[in-house]
Amino acid sequence: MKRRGRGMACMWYPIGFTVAANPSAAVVKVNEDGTATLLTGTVETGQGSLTILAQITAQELGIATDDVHVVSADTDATPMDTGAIASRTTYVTGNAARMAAEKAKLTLFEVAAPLLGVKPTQLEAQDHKIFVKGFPQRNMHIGDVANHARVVSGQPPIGSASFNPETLALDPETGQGKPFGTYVYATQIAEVDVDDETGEVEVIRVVASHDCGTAINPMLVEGQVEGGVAMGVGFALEEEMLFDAQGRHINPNLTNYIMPTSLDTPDIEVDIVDSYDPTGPFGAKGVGEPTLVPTAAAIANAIYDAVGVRITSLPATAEKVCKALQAKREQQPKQIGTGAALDGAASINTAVQ
Amino acid sequence: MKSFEFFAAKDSSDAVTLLAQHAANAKVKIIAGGTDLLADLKFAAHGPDVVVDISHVDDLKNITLTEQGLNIGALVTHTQIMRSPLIRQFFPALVDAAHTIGAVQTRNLGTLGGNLVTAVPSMDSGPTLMALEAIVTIAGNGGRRQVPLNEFFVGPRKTILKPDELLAEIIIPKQNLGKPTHFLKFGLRKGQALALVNVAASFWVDWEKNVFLAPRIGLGAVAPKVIRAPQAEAYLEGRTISAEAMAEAGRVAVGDAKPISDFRASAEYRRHLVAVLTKRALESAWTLAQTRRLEGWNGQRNA
Amino acid sequence: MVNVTLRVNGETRSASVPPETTLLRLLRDQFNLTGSKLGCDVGDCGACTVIVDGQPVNSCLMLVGQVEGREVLTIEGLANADHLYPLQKLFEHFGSLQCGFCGPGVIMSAKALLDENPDPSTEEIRDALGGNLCRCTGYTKMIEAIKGASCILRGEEAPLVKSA
Amino acid sequence: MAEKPKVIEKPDVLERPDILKPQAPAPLVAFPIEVVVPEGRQQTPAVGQRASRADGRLHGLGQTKYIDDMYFPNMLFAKIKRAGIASARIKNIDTKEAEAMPGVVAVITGRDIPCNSFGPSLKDQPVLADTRVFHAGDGVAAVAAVSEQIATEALEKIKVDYEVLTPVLDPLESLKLETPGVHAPSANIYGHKVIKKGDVEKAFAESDHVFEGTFRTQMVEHVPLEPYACIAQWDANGRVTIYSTLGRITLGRADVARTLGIPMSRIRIVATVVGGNFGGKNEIRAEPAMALLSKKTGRPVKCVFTRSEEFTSSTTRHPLIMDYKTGVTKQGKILGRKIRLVLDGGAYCSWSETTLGKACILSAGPYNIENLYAEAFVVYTNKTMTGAMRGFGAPQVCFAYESHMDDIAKALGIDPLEIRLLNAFDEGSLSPTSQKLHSVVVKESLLRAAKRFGWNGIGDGVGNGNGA
Repeated sequence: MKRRGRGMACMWYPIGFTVAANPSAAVVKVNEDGTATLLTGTVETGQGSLTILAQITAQELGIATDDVHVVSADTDATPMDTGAIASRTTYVTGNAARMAAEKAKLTLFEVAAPLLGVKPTQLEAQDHKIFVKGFPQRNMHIGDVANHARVVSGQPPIGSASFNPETLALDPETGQGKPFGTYVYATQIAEVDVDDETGEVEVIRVVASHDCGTAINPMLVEGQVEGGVAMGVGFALEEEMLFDAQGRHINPNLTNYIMPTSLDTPDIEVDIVDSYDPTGPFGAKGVGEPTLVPTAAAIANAIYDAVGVRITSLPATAEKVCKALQAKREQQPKQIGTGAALDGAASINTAVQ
Repeated sequence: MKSFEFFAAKDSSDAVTLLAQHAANAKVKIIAGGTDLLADLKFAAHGPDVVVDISHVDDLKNITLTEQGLNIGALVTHTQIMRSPLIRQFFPALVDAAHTIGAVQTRNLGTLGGNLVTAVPSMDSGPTLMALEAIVTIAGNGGRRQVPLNEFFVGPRKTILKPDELLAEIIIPKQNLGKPTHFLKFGLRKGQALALVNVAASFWVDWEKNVFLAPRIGLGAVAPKVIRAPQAEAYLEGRTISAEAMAEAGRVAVGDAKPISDFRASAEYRRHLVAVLTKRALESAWTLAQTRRLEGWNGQRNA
Repeated sequence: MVNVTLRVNGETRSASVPPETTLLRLLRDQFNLTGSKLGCDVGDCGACTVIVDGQPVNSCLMLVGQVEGREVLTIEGLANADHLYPLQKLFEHFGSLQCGFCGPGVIMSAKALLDENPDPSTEEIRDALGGNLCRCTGYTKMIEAIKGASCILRGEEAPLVKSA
Repeated sequence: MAEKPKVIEKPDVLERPDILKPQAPAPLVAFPIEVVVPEGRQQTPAVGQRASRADGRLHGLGQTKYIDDMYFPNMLFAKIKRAGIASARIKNIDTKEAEAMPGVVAVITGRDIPCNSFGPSLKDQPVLADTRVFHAGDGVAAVAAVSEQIATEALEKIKVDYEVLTPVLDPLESLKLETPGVHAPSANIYGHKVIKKGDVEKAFAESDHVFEGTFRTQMVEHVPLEPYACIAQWDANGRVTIYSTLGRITLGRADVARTLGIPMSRIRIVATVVGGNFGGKNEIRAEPAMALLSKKTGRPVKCVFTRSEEFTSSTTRHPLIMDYKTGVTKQGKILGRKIRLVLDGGAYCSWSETTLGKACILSAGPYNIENLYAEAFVVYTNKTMTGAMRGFGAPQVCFAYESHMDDIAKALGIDPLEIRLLNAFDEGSLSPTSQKLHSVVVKESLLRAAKRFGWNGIGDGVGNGNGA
């Protein structure tokens, strides 16, 4: 019989490296037509980070995302970057890109100020225009300013900047200190069906409420969360690299390393928590890694809710859940942590026959 | 992949001729869907010398109702089985079994014959065909012969096929047409799963006495080859239909299974699954039997 | 060597290659159609999915000799110079792909599904994508895009902007 | 059943489906598509837009060029021979037979690498194992040939003479001081971290209840759909260009420079688009070996891992063994928590130091706990190395602290949502390292998720599915 259960888990997760310097640098060049080029040493590994960086650069310059062309990941051409790791790209590289764009923008303001008859500090950039604060009708198209900057003023608008999160070393004895610039928070709730005869667990639905500071691009945030939850389902129920007694990997292929297919992935509902971090670019933090952090815990708690057994070792395979159910039936009244009974199942290292 | 010579057969007699030509002095492999063969050959230390391609052999791609029963050509793909009105009508269990094989892409390539010839104990086509007492036709240079599927498998990845022979068709005998059957598979995930255990249960009903008639149970992944569960079948034969009887038959079937422990599951868990899945397959076959009776099917065993 | 002639994306193509060459290798190495990807080479991941005679298959599991005379459609044959196939447009619009490596295979599977079933349910879409592994997306936005594309292909208005 | 007429069913493959008819003038969509609502990419302000990705169209057209889609004239294909033994001393490697094979252009071993070690913190990883094998996925030789098939066949001709050693596979075994060192004379414990705050023992004494639990997690792989790939091209000026599936080119260039013993200015690394990373592509793999093969042959050399190599010869997620002890009041307020974590580091350090640190700091959960003692160890074993993977220890400790939390809630009869709200961080809370936290929204996330889900209390553990 299938039994329904619900379980929740919350988490916190830091952005960037633990204390260690992890700077990113960026260069923004505004072209004569008011479009821009961003140079970054980070790598697009699928998250959409280049789109995010283009949005941040565009926002700072008051232009649109498509007006920014991103050149990335070439050690000859792009400034250093600590890379696509530690959920740091939006926060660290994003801050660098924003600051580089700001510097280029200040050059544009210097050029535009005398033309608009004000001081540079009185200017703002928005909707492809540079205008006087409070007097939007007094404006110039950003392309005209950029062209003027190069052709007349001889001041090509280029900005470069770098950012490194502020941290404090940890005391080696007590571990006290400030290891990270900022953290994100999240809660996931999973709904599962557990077959109480076979132990099979089916994840029906996962609700994921995630904080990422300002969502620079809500659609890409959703994409990260959906992918993270799917990876979390695999971590919770299916995936495991197994070794034989000699230490050789038994299942180094996608036939026997069981990861979720489209049929094993639940309906995922993403909810973005309103949040703003003053230290991030436009209030943004990050979202890449945290998305899979609470999934396995939420599923394990849902299994407990469904059939009353505590799975203490992952993955919660059907066999493991089944054994735990048998153990529970055998030793009523139940007690917390039936972990010991599961250890045998946890270390199935039997050789292939 | 190691290099080999490649010959494409035009029809089944051409295939048999090609096999006869090469099998005597070379290691020959037949490729049909290729889903198992190519995956194997890519890692094989010693490949075949000759590969005979039968994927263009159209005379082995028919699903036909004949005097003997339902004839399924060996090259019928899993997708064709799923779409065949004849099979959907008579044997939804075969459709279910085909649907659990691999994914759409592999079901489009993979053939029923290939699935049987590979003779992997966890194959999904096997249990249902065993429960329906299927017969296979083998084509060789000297002509054709027929053997019960039960005798076709020898051991893991071993069949009685000789190097110059070809599996031509699979026949479900006429007396089993429409016999209520249900197939269940238990894998480590839903998509592209390999069976930890798969079970097919089939029986006729004597509606007057409310007893099981000719119960047949096929089990996969619990022995060196796909097997029947003779003790469980004997237990059910002539017994009054009840939930308890079906549950007990599941427990009895455990005694018919000889599973091993491997990295996918322990033998103990597989035995447990045999009991649960056999019971459930019997229950679903019973539901199907009742539905068919209501729909006006002749629920008796055919003469 | 095997001499093979087949139709690829509507054009007749020929090649002379070793018999152990797979259709995937033929497409990528001989015809320079690198849209189909090699992710596992044994039919588990689906990144190499192409449509042969109307049916999606793993091109890594077919030998060149087997595709003689057949009609092969690859991701490169879906769009033309200035038009995207609706699935491609909707995948772009919904951000359905992240790293993109599984994308061509997924789109070919989805195309085959929609050719056969113009209005698939979520479960039918999940079943059709069961042979295409993706590690980035959780499949959610792919399903959304396939539903949207099915609307366009049926001549209905597609939900281009996600209702919040 | 009455005799039925013979029915022959035509298989559908024979009835050529519609696809074979000329491409129907089916509705194709012009790009850029005409849309009523402007596309997010063209709108200002840019931040907050649901802008589609600029690379999304190329992905869908199959136009994105990954490393394996790149070809250079005269390019060679490389394969790496894997040890297949978890622990061994290499007595001799004989490559002569492989080198003599037609089509094989060059073979190198670890001895050809100028500085045969790398790693983001400890430099304990050889590019190709030369004297010792530390895990079965270690490479022992690399072959460049005119085709991938010849390179693969050449691997079988390389004869390696091993003295097989007993592998250490269990992390708890490895933790014991008497266990022989995997990297002897170095100890097996190669990282240790402590977070200490308040007085845990006193807190336990003051608690109404003290709960304990042990949790374990397994080794998992990143499984990017694109296997690792790189192309190295050493030019006549002594400059090498490496196209690689690397998520961190700055670090990659430093590692390549170090292993090859050449200035960074002579190295160009281009990462193009990476087909999935998740932490598994954050350090170099075969780049130095490919650079040397290219130098030796004067030709571009490409190496693409098989799926199997992607599993055995790239990093994985650390398995953890986690002991938790928590003292609480009757109301469920956490007074003290003590944690011990043991990380299975596999054969090499890789990103273990970072994982150890993050796991230790995060292990208490997003909760106000004034008395905390968390201690973490990472040990070597002769298994595939563990390294960076999405979450760096966090999914493991979250599984432990949140399972533990539900056990406590259940025992005290408190709803899981309530006990979390009671203990969760607030704006300005002090973290386990006493960092003052800002932009804290853990409670908001709890409440929003509960509302969206329709949480109405926990069930009775028998899965009625309708709550308490």
